[in-house]
Amino acid sequence: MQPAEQRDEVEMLALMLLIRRFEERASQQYQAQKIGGFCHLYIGQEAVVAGAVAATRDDDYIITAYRDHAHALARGTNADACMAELFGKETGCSRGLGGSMHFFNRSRHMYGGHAIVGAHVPLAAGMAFAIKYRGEDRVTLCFFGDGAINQGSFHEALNLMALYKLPIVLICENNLFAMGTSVKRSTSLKQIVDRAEGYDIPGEIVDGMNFREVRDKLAEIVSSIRKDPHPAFVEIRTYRYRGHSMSDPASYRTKAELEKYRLDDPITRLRAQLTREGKLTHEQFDKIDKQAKETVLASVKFAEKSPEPPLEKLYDYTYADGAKP
Amino acid sequence: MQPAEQRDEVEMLALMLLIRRFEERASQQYQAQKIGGFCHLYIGQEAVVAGAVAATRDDDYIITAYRDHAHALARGTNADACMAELFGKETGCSRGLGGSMHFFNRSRHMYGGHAIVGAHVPLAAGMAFAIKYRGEDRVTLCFFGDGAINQGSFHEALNLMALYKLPIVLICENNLFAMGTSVKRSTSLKQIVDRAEGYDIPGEIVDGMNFREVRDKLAEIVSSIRKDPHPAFVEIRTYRYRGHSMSDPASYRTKAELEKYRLDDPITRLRAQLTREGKLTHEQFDKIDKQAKETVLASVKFAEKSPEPPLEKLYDYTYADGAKP
Amino acid sequence: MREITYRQALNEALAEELERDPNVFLMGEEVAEYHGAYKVSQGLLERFGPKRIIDTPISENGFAGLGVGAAMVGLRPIVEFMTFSFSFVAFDQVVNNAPNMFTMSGGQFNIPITFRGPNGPAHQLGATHSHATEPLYANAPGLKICTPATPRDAKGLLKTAVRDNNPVLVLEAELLYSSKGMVELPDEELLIPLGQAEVKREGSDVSIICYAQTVQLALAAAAQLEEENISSEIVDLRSIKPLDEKAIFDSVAKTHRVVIVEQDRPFCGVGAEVCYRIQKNIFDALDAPIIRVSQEDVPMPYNERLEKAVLPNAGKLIAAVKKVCYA
Amino acid sequence: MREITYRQALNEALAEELERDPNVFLMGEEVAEYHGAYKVSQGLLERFGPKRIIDTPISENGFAGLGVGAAMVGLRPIVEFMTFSFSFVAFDQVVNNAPNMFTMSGGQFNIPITFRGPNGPAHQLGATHSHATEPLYANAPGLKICTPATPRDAKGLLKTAVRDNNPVLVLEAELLYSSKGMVELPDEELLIPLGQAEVKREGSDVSIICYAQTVQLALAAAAQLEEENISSEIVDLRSIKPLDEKAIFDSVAKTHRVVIVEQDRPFCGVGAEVCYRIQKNIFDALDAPIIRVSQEDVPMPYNERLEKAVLPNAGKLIAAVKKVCYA
Ligand SMILES: Cc1ncc(C[n+]2csc(CCOP(=O)(O)OP(=O)(O)O)c2C)c(N)n1
Ligand SMILES: Cc1ncc(C[n+]2csc(CCOP(=O)(O)OP(=O)(O)O)c2C)c(N)n1
Ligand SMILES: [Mg+2]
Ligand SMILES: [Mg+2]
Repeated sequence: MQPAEQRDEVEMLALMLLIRRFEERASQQYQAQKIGGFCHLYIGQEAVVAGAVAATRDDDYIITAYRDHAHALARGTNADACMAELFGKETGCSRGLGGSMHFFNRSRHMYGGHAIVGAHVPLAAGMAFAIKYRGEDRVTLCFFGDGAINQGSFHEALNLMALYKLPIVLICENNLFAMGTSVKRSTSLKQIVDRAEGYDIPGEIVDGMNFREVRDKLAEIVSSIRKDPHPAFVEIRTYRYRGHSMSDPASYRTKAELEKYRLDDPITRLRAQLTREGKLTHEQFDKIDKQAKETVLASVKFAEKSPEPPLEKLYDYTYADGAKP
Repeated sequence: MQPAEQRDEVEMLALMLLIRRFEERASQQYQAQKIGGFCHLYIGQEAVVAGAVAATRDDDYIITAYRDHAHALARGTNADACMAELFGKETGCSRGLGGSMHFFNRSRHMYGGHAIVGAHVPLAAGMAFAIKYRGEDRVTLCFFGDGAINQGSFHEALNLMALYKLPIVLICENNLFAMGTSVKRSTSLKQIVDRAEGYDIPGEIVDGMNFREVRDKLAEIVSSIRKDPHPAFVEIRTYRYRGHSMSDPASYRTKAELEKYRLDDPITRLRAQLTREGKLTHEQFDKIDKQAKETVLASVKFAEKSPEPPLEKLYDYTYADGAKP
Repeated sequence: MREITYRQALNEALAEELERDPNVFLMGEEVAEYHGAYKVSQGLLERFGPKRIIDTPISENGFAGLGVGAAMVGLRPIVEFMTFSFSFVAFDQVVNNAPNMFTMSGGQFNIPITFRGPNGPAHQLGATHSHATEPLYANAPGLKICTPATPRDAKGLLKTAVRDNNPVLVLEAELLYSSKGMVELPDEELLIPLGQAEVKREGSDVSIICYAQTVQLALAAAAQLEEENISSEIVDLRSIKPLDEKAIFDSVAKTHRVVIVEQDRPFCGVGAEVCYRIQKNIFDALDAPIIRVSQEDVPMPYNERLEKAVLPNAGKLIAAVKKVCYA
Repeated sequence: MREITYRQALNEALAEELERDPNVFLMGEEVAEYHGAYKVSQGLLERFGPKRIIDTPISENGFAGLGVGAAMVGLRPIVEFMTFSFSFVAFDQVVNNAPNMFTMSGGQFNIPITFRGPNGPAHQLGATHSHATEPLYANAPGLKICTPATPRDAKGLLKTAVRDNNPVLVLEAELLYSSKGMVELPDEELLIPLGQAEVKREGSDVSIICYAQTVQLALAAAAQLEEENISSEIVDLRSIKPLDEKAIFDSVAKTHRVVIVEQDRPFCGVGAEVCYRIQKNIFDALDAPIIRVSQEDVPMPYNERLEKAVLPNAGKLIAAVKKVCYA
């Protein structure tokens, strides 16, 4: 396993670029009606998942909500399989049966992609429970939005995690909005992280526009969990540049607010840090970005020419043993 | 309306005695199989509901879980109607259709009697919402057990109450156990009241064996809520002398623990306080107790001779307009 | 009469009932400032203010229960589920607290609440977001359920639901929100009673029983079948509970053949109940077995072609009709 | 074979499966130190320790979901609901997360979880505590459901459920826990396949289709009917889903008359589905309409006499049989 500290920062920048280019292309393909259903983009939040991945091992468990393309990509799911999933193709990471909200990748320990707000937090508790049951030193990373913290399932799961001392990092991607509802209108708290106190779970606030801060803070937390299993909560402050989903014009916020966050762009920031430190030239950056664009363009081609799941298989994915109702 | 401070303490003692004698008699009648279903007794916890009633007006709203006989009695439901309900008779406070877990009394603003743990806390939020909607100065008192705080419905309701600033007192009757599970094994917190912090709701711990402390603390909270609507949380530490329900031998706790609490009996304590202060003689106490016993005995007779709800009415209580499915 | 959309019809119903009765309020996720995820509550915040049009956090169990509690003390809440697929996290409040209260309290507390929102499969939303909840809620004693298929029914049923003294579910259909139809002018009070089906098309050879999304499907199929000389009577249930047995039996007594086309899952679905009642009550009127066209019994796949294969469609319906007509 | 109670049979099944597979664990409220609210898990904590027999707080949604998550990564959880009436607060986990995962992940994650506990009305527990959940869960694609009526079926079905690679609900019956019956000795492996009904009594005049609590009721009624020269065949479904159509159709083909007696609510209940399948597939074999005896469609009252009036009973069943036999 690759220890966290050694993940190359340039590679992580490349990952963030891949995510961004993927989402841009997905947006375009959605508008071209190649993609159906709901589609939630991650643009602006890239440093959160990249920082988390940089701080953890490949065999740690990851689970998130429906804004999940980035999490699958970050765990090494190739762009082809991701784009094909959006296109509903059999070559997709969920064979075209899951769609945008349900990306899964078992071999890379990516456990979804879950569309009922808050309902995957108990699942995450179960994954962490299994780690402890088997005496492993893995950690579960459970991502969720600021809107999820008001669901009963979130609450019940957090109490269970604390009670059973499960090895899990609760990662609240606080992008300030749940659809059109700002955090101020959805929770009674001054800051989200305070909710963790109600379970005696340690909590911290992290700047989600800063890759290094996310990585370092999580690396510290994860290493303490590996030594002695327990839950930990991080409120990572971030921002989504786009609307909630493709159909949301996001008229509930001002242009000025958006611009403020764009100036703090996580990719620009990491790029600047690396350039300043002499670890990245402009040419290298352009090359990485070009590579990301090409990978994503290729993924569209791949998705387009991939076959649809065959009609004959309609009943094959209901029961694992092929039982018929 | 009777202001809180003026409720006569001797009357409140009489109420506590009535509750105790009622529960003892209910226990006996349950063993004699006159009462069916589940039956949860309140013995040991009398000062909680008595203190709450003493601190509030008759038109404040009260709602609780299934351990509810005391709450109905405390709100002036007569013992006859309560005992008849246990017997499943038409003269019962819920016409024999609710049973032990579902005591209601609309005219006395007693809103149940609810048997799904935690599920009545959102109802309480709705009652408090209605108070605010109408601009009234009532307060809702929502009672629940220490076991209820781990339910999703509790969590969602508390956040809503805090967000909408609803006039409600959340009264956690912490009797240390939820069935056989001690609080230590059900929540991750050192003390229950800390959970309120996770919603920015003010919380306090109150000695539930001390009637005056319960009354005074609640009076203070209620008066602050009447001035400026908001939720408040009290963890009232109490103890149930009997098992969880009639079928529970309570072997999960020691005799010594039970004895410790019995020595601190809320009725004995208030009696001693009043006697010491010259407000109650032994003769008066005996008279009150005798009265309580007689009232309860009469309620059994009443229940016995009351009619059952008629079979013809089976479909009359499904839809308010008498619609048939 | 004028032509409006199903969405507008619902919006008018809400506005009229909010106007009529100050105890009525609307609560749900994104209903106020965002005007509803599907814009059903467009303009209501501006007109009735934040006291009566209330945004909630993502806490379905909490605010559904809040509605029930408010109804206990005399308000008349309209609770929107962004979709009924999300009502599953509030299931206990909807099937336990709302419909049992009247019985449990010996008739002291009726619960005049309306739960509404889109229900049933929409388009490529996948397994968790495509639930047709009507058979689940119909199983619970004490609830009433309606499923409007046209703008007129949407307006008339929703208004009636809000005035009903019991918990009523108004199951709308996302795919119908933009559909159009003729509706009475706003100054004519439009109330359609719960529990009354409507014959949307008369016919003599077969009764096609349908509701919600499948009504248009049935009408289209009927037109096609007409060309093959099969005359279909289209019975739109409109309410699932109470179920209008009389309308159903009258049609079957005339046609002697029945196909039920429904948007829900087959196992213990609405069609099963309708079938049971028909064969029990007018067995001898049946010239052929009743056939149901419902979803396939699989979790909804995202892929569009597979989704179509799961759903009822004209091809399946026409085949079923021909089968019962031995044509 | 020896005679044991239904409760002991379940206890043996749990112990044997815990013994066999270290990935199996049991979780729920009061299952460990209290030995289960109904003592089904008696002795398991002592034998398997607190790592595998786990008490939970009152958080059904949380621990049901925890079980599903643990199953995603290879454990085989047995989750006890103290009663299935309480599963409503976990409804979303049971109908959305557990059965949809296999589809949504394109077959990557199957969920080998068993949800078990008492289901259906017990005795005077009132409206919120008496739910018969089988039609609700049967409506959800991807679940399997069994409803053992005897100690032998309880043991054999629960063991099979634990080994099944899909989410399975084992719906027990509180009123049967102390009932006795003959069961194979512990050293004989007893596995009863899901999806197989059992003819509990042969007969020629009428098929009485039943399951769970109504099986004893049907057997008792059959004895009485025998005296009036009506020979009843008792088909115990044992599994609701998959449903054993063949066993049902075989019996109906023989008797031509059907009564379904079920413990659940009538509207979209299990009997409605069974009825639909019979009339659709072997319509011509039916000599009379199918009649169901189920609960009355009202919230369960506490009063004992009213409760009895709501539930199916021998009188109603016998009357229904006579009706279909035109006797
Ligand atoms: C239980 C439930 N209720 C409502 C929804 C509809 N919904 C989908 S996403 C969303 C907002 C969630 O916001 P947040 O948790 O902050 O995540 P973000 O979209 O910002 O990533 C809502 C209301 C849902 N999917 N599930
Ligand atoms: C949702 C739900 N789960 C489980 C139960 C079963 N049950 C009834 S009471 C109880 C214990 C509750 O304890 P607590 O809240 O502390 O109240 P107390 O009995 O001490 O008054 C349990 C587990 C229930 N009624 N509802
Ligand atoms: Mg957000
Ligand atoms: Mg307690």
